[in-house]
Amino acid sequence: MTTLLLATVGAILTLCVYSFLYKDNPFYKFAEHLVVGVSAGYYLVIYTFNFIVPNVTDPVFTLNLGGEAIRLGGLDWWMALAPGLLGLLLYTRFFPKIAWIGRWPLGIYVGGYAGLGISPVMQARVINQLRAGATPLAGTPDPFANMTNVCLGLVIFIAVTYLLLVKRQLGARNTGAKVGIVALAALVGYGGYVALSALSGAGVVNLTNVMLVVGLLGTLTYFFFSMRHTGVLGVLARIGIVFLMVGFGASFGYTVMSRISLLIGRVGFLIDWVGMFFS
Amino acid sequence: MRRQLPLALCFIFGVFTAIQYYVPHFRVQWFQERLLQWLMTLLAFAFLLGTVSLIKVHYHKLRDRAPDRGFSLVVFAGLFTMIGLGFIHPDHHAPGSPFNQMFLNVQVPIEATMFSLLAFYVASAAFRAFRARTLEATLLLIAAAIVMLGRVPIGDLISPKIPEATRWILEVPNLTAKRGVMIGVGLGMMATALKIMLGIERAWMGGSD
Amino acid sequence: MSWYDWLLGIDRRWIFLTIAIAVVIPFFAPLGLPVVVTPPVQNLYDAVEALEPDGKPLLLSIDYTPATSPELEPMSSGVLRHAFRKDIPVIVMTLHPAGYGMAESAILAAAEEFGKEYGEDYVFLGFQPGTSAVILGLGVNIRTVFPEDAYGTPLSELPVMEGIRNYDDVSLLITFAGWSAAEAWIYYAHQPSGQIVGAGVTAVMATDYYPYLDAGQLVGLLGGMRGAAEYERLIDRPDAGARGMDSQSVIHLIIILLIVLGNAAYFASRRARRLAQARGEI
Amino acid sequence: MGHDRGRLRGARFVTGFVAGTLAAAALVVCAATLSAQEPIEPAVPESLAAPELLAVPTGVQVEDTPNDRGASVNVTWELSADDESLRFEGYRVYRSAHPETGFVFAGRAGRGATTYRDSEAPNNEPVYYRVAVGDAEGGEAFSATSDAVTASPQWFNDDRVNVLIAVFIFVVAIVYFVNAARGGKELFIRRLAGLDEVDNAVGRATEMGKPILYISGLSTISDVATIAAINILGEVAKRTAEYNTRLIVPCADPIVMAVEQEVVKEAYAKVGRPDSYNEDDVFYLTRSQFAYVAGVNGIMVRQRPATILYMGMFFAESLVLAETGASVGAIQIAGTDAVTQLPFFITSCDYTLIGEELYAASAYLSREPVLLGGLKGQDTLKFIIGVLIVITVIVATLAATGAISNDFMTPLFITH
Repeated sequence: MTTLLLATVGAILTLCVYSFLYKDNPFYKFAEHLVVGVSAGYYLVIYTFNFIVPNVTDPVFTLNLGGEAIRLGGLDWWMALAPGLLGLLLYTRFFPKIAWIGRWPLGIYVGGYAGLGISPVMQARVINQLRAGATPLAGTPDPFANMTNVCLGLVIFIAVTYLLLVKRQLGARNTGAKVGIVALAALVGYGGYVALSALSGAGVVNLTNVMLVVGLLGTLTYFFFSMRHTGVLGVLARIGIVFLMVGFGASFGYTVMSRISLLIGRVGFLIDWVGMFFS
Repeated sequence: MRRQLPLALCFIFGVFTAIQYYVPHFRVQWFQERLLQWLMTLLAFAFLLGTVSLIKVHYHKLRDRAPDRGFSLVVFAGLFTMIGLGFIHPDHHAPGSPFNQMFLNVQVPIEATMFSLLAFYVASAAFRAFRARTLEATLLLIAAAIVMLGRVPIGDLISPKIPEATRWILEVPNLTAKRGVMIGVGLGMMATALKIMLGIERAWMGGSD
Repeated sequence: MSWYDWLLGIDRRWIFLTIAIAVVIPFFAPLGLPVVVTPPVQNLYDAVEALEPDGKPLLLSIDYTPATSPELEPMSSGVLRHAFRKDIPVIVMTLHPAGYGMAESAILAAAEEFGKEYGEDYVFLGFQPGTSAVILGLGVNIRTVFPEDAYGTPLSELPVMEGIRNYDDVSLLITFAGWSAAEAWIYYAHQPSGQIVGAGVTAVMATDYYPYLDAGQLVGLLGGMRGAAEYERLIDRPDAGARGMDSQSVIHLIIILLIVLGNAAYFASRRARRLAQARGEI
Repeated sequence: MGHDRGRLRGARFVTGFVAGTLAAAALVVCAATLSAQEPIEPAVPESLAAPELLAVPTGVQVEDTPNDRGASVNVTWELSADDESLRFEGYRVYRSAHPETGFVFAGRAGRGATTYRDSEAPNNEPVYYRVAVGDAEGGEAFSATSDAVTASPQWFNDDRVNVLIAVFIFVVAIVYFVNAARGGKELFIRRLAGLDEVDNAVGRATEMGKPILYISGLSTISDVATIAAINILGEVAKRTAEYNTRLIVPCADPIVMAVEQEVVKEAYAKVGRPDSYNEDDVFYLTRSQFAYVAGVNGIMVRQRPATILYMGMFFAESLVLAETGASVGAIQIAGTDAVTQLPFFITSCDYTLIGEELYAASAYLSREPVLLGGLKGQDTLKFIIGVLIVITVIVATLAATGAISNDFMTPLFITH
């Protein structure tokens, strides 16, 4: 019975939120305000009991640090008292005259986290990625060779079509000429594909890795701020943005899945709830 | 005292947490562990600040007879119920505790449902904003469409080339682009962190002087 | 009114309705589409498969919250079932307060299915706050981070925890997380201690983790419901992951159709406008 | 005059830097002398002797674990001949201060294991190890005693020298260019399309008489993206204060809220409108991700902001926010370093700052020379990285084709 009741509460709130898809309405407003209040209370309670109680009040007042007794006035005791005092200093904000004292704990907080990040970021985000990015351009097997070559063939095809058709406006009047140019471009593109396949097949060059390196340099160039993106820099930055967009597209496609999974989860919940009335 | 001291604290603690990365000695690591606890504890103290702000905003709505002020009472009801239950029954995660029940049956369903709205919004964004206006936008939507097909069984059914192309997109252009962003963002993160420590970025104190 | 104007001006609530219908139908009429296994999933499976029965325990950090559980719960169930089937001792913990209930229900269900005994075959350590501090702490001594398990029993009284002090005594670590916990495990467990780490993340996050996979910082990766469905196929026990794949397929097709329609209407209207402009009507 | 002042400030900056470093070093020393946590004493010894013993492991080697916090010893051995035996129950490692007696259990390792890391050894005292094999009947057979080994903590982790060098170069680059900028050197910054729109967007909101909504992400201030967002908020607030446009800032983190209240108040004071600042407009909503979204969605549909800015760290909520924002017809400008959320902002917002551009934004908006100097320093590092990529790729290619050996590259990339 309780299960059904609790599930019903959850189901009704679920429907309240879904009503927002139609338009803003009092049911949604109710659910919205309720969850803001409940979750704010939830986090206040959880953080108080998980941090302030075990790290400050327990050791300072009951001399109990993680289940072990500590000495009043000892090192552990002071180490527990310090964050408590710093935390209280935050509340000076409520008194405008001394509000500036609140910056002391903030300084420790901000500075402490700032310093913490520098070296691990250098290691994980820069050095390790640099190491992984050092891929040989030849002499290694290339499992993606075919796809890379197809892609490069397509790039050649599009480039030729663009140059002949759009840039020079050759086929603006004549449909036959247009078709001919596209066919020519397709032929050139296919030729490129065959030639590149022969190259990578012979192990002369690992085109996938070439692409990885060029893409990496391009993306980095895009994030150059102190120089104008012209000349070589402009070309590289343009390549970079192309890679970025393909990467973002991939993220988007991937993400869609997650979102639908969530919806499936909720729909499953509602269906189970309806089922409860019939079982 | 008003500006120098917080900046000095910021610098000293920043340099300490930066240096400890290279010092495995237990005496330094011991203090480092304590310091991490301090930081989390400070955040815990700040939750009261936030909660007071929330209460103030809604109290002002009630006082000023703002439209929809009735819902401010709903906020209070939720907030004080949770705080009350949380302090009366400190065993928060016990399966039957009222605090946990409120969490599981009020907060969780609403949040999960909010989250699942994304499925609808993804569809409407795809229809509304996915336009092949420029080369970049076209690439984005083609990559998205291929990956979307390649990650579900139906892609395998249409053509085995689609999952292959998906893998290629994920592991060649996507990988290298993400790596570039990662390096760039890494540098930006380090630079910002450094500038905070050195007192160059001091917006966190309010104002830049 | 032309078809493209109608289409461009369509109320988005019709799209919402289409999605709602598409997600509900496979619940009642499953399609049962086949799933192909990808290398990152295979690698994680192999890593678990290579573990010794009754050897060093597998550490599972079930860090997801209710919000991401539809994607991640099928994964953790899959890995738990795999481990229990192979009689690998399992230690479960969580880095997120909301992960507590998630972890507990996942492990209880799997333990019941395989008749596993608490304390002998698996243990649930519960939640400790402070993500990076917890992960670093586990590298030094599990007992200082978790003096007792989730139910207040000291670790010394649990047979499965005997001789387990830090990462040196743990074979493989797998984290299931819909937030940056997986990255934290890489930074603070893999980097300093060399702990082998595998991850199950949401489909969104998966692309971000490819560089880590590529750089060898992750042994294997499950991405989203699809990853779960693949794992279910590897352990030969289709469940929620496989079921979700049907709805996924249908909705993905609809979204692609929407992109195509949206673009068709956009280009048709642009073309019409240009023609009108050329005729001097505007 | 200005030049001299710049130089003077530069000098003060350097002095401050040195003084602060010394203070931090003092903190390290204090921490070191204060703390007195000694390793825990080992547990109870176990009984010996049993019938039909298994073959013992041989070649037991010990070494102090390098680059550790102390109290740790690496023990290695060669597999027991009975490692595969059905009766085999695992290796047990014992430790003693005496080579003959007093061995206490230190830990265990499973079948096929040849290493064990003891992390409870006493510091700076020689100890000896034996490795035993246990059998199903509870019997144990001991290996020969190892050589003496002394566990000791290290003051420097030499596995991280490469990281230290890289960080050092980085710090030098940033400090150099910041100082150059202080000295009055002109620095160029390329256009960031989204940010040029900020002024227009504020103007538009003013014309329409509608508020501006500023969302600074859902992370804490420990996230660098949040700091960037706070810096940008300062610049945006100056503009809204000038135009007297309402600026609404709902926060998801209480510390971020406290800081943002300061920042906005300061910005209003700076343009001479301290009275226009309303503290209720910079407020805490909730820490909870989707409860926060529910609240912000409500604000969007009811207040109908003309402009919405999303700056900072975002998670899955990005699209719900941005699509709701689009549905109320707001101009939207986003900026985040959360790669997973960028595609959503790119599709549903009018302008998006990608990754590092977010960090550059506060320098771009404020045009403060010191901030621009920092950017120049970052670019220098990026250039060095680009060169390194080219070099390492060439070396890797030569190595893969067998032209050279690439062993000398390894030290650059050791990772621990």
